[in-house]
Amino acid sequence: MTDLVVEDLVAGYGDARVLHGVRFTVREGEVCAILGPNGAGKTTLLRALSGMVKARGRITLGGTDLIGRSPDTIARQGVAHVPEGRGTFMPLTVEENLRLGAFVRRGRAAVEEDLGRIYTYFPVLKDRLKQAAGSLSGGEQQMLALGRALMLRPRLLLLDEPSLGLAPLVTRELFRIVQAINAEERTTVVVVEQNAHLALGIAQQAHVLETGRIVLSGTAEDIRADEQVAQSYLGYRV
Amino acid sequence: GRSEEGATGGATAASGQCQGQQTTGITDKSIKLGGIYPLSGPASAYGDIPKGIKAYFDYINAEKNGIGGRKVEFVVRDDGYQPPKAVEEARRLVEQEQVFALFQTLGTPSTSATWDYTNQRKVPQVFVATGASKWGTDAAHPWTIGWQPNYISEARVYAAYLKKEKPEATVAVLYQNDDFGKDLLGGFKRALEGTQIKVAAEQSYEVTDPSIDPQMRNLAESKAEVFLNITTPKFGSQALAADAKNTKWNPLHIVNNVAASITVLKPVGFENVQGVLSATYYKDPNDPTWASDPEMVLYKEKMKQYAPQSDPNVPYNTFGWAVASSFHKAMDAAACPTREGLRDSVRNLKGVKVDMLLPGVMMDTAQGDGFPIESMQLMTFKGERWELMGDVIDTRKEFGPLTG
Amino acid sequence: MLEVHDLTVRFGGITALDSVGFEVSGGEMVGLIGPNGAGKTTLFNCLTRRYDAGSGTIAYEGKDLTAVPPHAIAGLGIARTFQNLGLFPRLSVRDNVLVGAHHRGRAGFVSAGLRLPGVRREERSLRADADAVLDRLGLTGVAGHPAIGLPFGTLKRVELARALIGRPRLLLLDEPVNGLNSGEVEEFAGTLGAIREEYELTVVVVEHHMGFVMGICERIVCLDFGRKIAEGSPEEIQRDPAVIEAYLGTAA
Amino acid sequence: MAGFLQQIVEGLGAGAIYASLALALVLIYQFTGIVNFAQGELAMFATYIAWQCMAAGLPFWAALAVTLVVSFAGGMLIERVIIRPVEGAPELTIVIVTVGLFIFVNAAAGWIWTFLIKDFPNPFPGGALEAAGVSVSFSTLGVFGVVALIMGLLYLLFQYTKVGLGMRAVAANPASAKLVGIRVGRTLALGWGLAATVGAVSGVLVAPLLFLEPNMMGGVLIYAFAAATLGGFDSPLGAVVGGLIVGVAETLAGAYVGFVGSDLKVGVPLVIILGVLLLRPQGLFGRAVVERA
Amino acid sequence: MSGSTQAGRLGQVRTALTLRWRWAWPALVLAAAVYAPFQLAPFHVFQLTMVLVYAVALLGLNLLVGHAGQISLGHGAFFAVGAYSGAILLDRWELPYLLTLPIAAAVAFGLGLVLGVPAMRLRGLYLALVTLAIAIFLVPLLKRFEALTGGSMGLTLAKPAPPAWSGLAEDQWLYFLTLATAVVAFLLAASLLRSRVGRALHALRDNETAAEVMGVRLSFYKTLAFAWSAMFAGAAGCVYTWVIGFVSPDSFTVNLSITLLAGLVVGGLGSLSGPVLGGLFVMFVPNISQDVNDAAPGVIFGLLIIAVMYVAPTGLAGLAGRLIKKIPRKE
Ligand SMILES: Nc1ncnc2c1ncn2[C@@H]1O[C@H](COP(=O)(O)OP(=O)(O)OP(=O)(O)O)[C@@H](O)[C@H]1O
Ligand SMILES: Nc1ncnc2c1ncn2[C@@H]1O[C@H](COP(=O)(O)OP(=O)(O)OP(=O)(O)O)[C@@H](O)[C@H]1O
Ligand SMILES: [Mg+2]
Ligand SMILES: [Mg+2]
Repeated sequence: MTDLVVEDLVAGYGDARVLHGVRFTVREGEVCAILGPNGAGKTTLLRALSGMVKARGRITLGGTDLIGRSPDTIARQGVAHVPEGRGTFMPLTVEENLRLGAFVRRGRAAVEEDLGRIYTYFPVLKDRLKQAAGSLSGGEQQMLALGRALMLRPRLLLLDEPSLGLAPLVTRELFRIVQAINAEERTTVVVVEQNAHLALGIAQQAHVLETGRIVLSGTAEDIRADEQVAQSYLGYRV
Repeated sequence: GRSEEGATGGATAASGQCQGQQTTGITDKSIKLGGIYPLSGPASAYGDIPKGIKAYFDYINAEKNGIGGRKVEFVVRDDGYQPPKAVEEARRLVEQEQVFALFQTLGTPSTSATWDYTNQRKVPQVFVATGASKWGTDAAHPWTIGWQPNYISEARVYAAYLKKEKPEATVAVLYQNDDFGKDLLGGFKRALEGTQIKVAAEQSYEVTDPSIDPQMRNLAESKAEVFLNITTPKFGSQALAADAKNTKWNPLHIVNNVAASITVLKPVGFENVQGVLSATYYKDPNDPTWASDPEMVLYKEKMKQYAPQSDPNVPYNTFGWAVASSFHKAMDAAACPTREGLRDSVRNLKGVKVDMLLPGVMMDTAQGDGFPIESMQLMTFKGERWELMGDVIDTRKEFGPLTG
Repeated sequence: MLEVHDLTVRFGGITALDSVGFEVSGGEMVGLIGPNGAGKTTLFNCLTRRYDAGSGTIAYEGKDLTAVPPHAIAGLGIARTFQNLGLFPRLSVRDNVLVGAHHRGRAGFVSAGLRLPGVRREERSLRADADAVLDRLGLTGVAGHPAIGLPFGTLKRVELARALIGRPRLLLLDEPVNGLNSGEVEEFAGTLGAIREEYELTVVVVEHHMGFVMGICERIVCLDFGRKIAEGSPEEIQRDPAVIEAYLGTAA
Repeated sequence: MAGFLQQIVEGLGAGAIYASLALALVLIYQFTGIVNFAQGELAMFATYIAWQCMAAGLPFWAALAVTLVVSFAGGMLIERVIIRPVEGAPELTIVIVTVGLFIFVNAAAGWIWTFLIKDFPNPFPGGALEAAGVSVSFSTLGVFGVVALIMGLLYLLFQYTKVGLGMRAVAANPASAKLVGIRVGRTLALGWGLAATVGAVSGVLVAPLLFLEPNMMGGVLIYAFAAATLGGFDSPLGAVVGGLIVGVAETLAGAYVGFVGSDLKVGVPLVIILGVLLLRPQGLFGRAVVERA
Repeated sequence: MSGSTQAGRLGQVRTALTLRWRWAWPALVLAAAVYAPFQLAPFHVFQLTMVLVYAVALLGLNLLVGHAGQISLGHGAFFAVGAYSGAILLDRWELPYLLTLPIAAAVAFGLGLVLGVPAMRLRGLYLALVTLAIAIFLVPLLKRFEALTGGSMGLTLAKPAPPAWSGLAEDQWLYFLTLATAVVAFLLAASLLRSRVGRALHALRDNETAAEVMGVRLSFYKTLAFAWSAMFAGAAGCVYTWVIGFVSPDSFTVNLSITLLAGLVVGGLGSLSGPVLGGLFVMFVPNISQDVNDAAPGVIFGLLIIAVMYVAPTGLAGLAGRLIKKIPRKE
């Protein structure tokens, strides 16, 4: 049982509190979508889950307590985070960036195999292996960030706006990949995404976050059916 | 203003002939002195000098009832060898601490930065720890006086030796590129004027240089017969080692007094420094020659007693001891227990013998002669010790008085 | 207004732009699309002299841009926003915006140091302008806040404000709506339309949000592997097989 | 001609010394992205530890082993106690902390061991290799060997090990490094430990030539900075080549350029550095920073 | 009345208060500074004078390091150039001392400009080390031109005498000269930083690419920031010569440059009060160190630097700011 359980999560920066008691559960192998307006605290929520910001409350993954742990410890628990801003290791090469994703893993062969898998997901990266990652285009870096996260073979994958800057074709491809990984490896996924159509398309459940509180929760269908949501998040079709 | 000083300094009213003279910092029971040394920063090695001084004063305070019944309080301040800091500390000592006199400021820059102030203030600045010749020749600063043989005099001693022993020698010189090195080298050259001896090569180094090896190589090219080593301890060792290493060049090695301590020679290996020549004026505590010398025995015993943290074998401690006892003598000889009295006393020393100075080296000054010690004795290194050579050379007698 | 001819840019073995040519006339709103790594940002970088063109020409209002030093671009009336933000993190939002007006100011070290009356006047008027632009983009509330720590969407608006205060004639927007939800995108599209009228702007916009691009642009240029593969109205582009193949894909 | 060659050899010898400390600087820069002003002083302190061990009767190699171990532990400890609290502060804050450390360690060494110079045994045999009128002392050859060895090891560490990759990641982007599971704190401590160890080797190489005293490494540090700058702060090879160039240039200028003489020869590395950096701002072997709008 | 408008009004009151506070602090400090020399012992007046001298130099360094983001480890060199310019003008040409200040500042400015052009093509670390090399090189250079600089013996100068009308003692007069210089320097720096120029410097510190796109000419601003910062250091150096009356190469070693940078960082980068706090640190902390441990003051000094950075990673100015914020304000 590797459910992700979040209870009474409070987090913020310095004196400024951003999350005011967030509570939700994602069952193992499920995809959970988080929607919400600009500045609602979605990024902060994911940061709290991966230990990047100090948080209080309760976060457990498969019974292991994650609250108060450092990001590297959490990563070693199998949590991969595609952060806002991509977190590229600029001066390092593309290949080194990808290998860093598997830093805590053992087993060379499996890592090499996964490397190959990432190249088939994102062929552009393969052409740029020895290039400094900082010179990649925005979208390419986004692919790299995803590839890096997948290299961990995570139990829990946190995606902060993964489609940011990606071409439509690639965005759809990406969601297919996430869905496939979720299905094949029962990876639990929490995805923050502005493209609500796509996110709700692969999610089982969804939450709407506003000013640091969850204001609406439900299955993906319920959320999609909500009028308010439809207006804010599903208006413009891609 | 100066007027309030007498009141706050807890002074005794000077009477009789001493009427109206300054008595800040001195009472019937006490005398307060201030010294400025680099206790921090790259020149901190000299920070051992005040330890020797303190040990001496502690000793006479405890066992000899101070100087003429006055217990000495010696306040030491750190200037990190930075002139502006020296100015600040001089003012602190004079204005805040209300010292009777500045007893030693270390280094030519720090002393130069402060002597205008002390002289305007009419505060004695005695026995400054630098061998620049200007302390003795400048008439505008009567309140400041040196102690150790000035660098020019020392240079003359070497020149005289060469004139006698190697009248046609060529000389290679390594010198520290500052007042000390330039004073000594300049004095040396001037003393050679009109002789057949030639300075064939000269190289300078900065105290920030990691090593003087390149300079030594360039000097070796000159194939000079004499090598004059004008350095401070660390570089002195390096130069001695470089000379020893170079088997193709074997000049007569003269090392100046600043770097002539056994502590400088020992790291190089005694076998490598045989026959090196130098000149000195006080007893090196590491030199077995003085092992049973009563002054040395007393010094080591009292150092152990009053400065247990310090190593009596560090020659800077010895230097401090000797200069402190020089002050003792000068104070004893003062006609008035006043600042003016001290000023006049240090300029009127006649054949004063001081503990730890070499036998035959005495303090002598007069109006117009501001150099207390002007005698040195040549020595060569044999086995594990310096061997004194010939007689004590009174440079004033030999070369005439030094003028600016 | 803008004529790009035969523009080629290479980085080592990669040809980021390969003989690209197109034109933009005054007042137009042109979309620039293409797969990731197609060279869209590189093109912007050439227009703002971040990169040197390997070959080809760029004429802006009849002037050869390739000969203009980088810092003089702003003075010519060209402003841009950055794909992944190019703000000054430690400056307040207001100061960020004011930097955008840098080329409009005259104060130098001496006059500013002495606070000559001209400098004060200039400063007052720039500050007034900045407040107006901030107000226009709904940023007044965060004007004093340092840029670091504001949400991504807000920062995108700050970038726009910073570009606008420079009174540009040509505005280059690199993915201005990424990170906004669709409601916010719609709102932004409205704002941009209005601003464009108000400021009489010519706009080139790079964006992967097709709803936004198709809705707001009059003409669209599509790049792929550094080459222009299509150009035309939104309708034409959406039907263009090459664009569908390389970029849009067939909607699932 | 032989004289000229000899000067070059001597220059290389001096350069190798600068390179040895430069390697430690490069190492810590790679791990932590900062310039450690205290590096030379730590090396000096480590050398005193070796000296103390020998004074207590240990043979040279045993003393060296103890010193390396103590240095490694000491480096880690310094990271924990002194650097960790300011982790994440502006870069300059950390640089100034290392300046504080410099002053502290220098004064502490003087306090403990006094400022008297101490001799330090040379692990290499005396004498020299003579060929074509040029002599190279065994001690210089030994320094070359050790420096080359360290350089090679560092190269392997940087390029081919996971730790190397991890530490470059930490220096490039600490936040992301944590996200991929790198124990940033441990990596930084490891960096300080390793750099202190390399520094200790440098100190032990330097001490027999310059004599041991608290200010022994002060002068060397400046030249090591020059070497690392010249070669590029992210390349061990660069540090060594940079060191050699600085050493040779300084020696030749002191010997052959009349106006320069021995007093102004410090200006020569300055001019070289400026020249190189103006042409290649990242140094000879450094990697250029990619900047993208 | 709704709560929100009330909050709004409170906010207004607060901004009005802080606005007034912004001027209140400097005014208070200045008043204290003018009053101080009549209350303090001459020695303390002298110490304060030196604090101001360092503050002016740090103000310049702050312009470069704190505001333009360029690290200089060689600012002692410009300080020295200012000091020597003043000294040589007084010594060789016997110029009225008030004239030496602008000339020394100009010389330092010119040198800053000349060195700034190549130096500014370098970044961060590389610039730091090149400037460090400049500072090291200056010492032998000063010794070399002995005829002008007095070589390693340096130059001794008479201190400016207070004019009779002022009725001030020498220390007080020097103090007021320095205070005036410092006030002018502070006003210059403050208005510079609040203008387009200051923003351009901040912008290029934070993001060069974006700054250039906004029309900031990087080379121009960096070079001029370097030159201006050299000018402040030069002016400080000249005043230093008046106050100390002695210059020698040993007064301006690399230590000075490093101490200045350390003082600035300890005081607080990028803030206006940072240089003053830094000046106080440079002046007084070595004394404190000696009082704590006179066997090895360096041990304490080093530890104090580390400790301050530990307690206040953004410098004393930042710490002071935080403390002031903690004081509850009555409204
Ligand atoms: N590093 C930071 N320092 C201070 N405050 C921050 C920081 N990052 C975010 N905040 C604040 O936290 C709040 C929530 O921000 P967050 O980035 O979590 O929102 P978001 O929902 O992800 O928005 P977006 O959709 O724009 O990414 C915002 O008010 C923001 O100002
Ligand atoms: N400085 C550089 N060095 C090396 N390669 C570069 C550099 N700048 C861009 N490239 C390469 O040029 C190509 C075009 O990049 P560009 O940023 O223009 O793409 P883009 O069309 O903006 O893509 P995206 O939509 O992902 O932002 C990319 O493959 C990128 O890796
Ligand atoms: Mg976000
Ligand atoms: Mg792009």
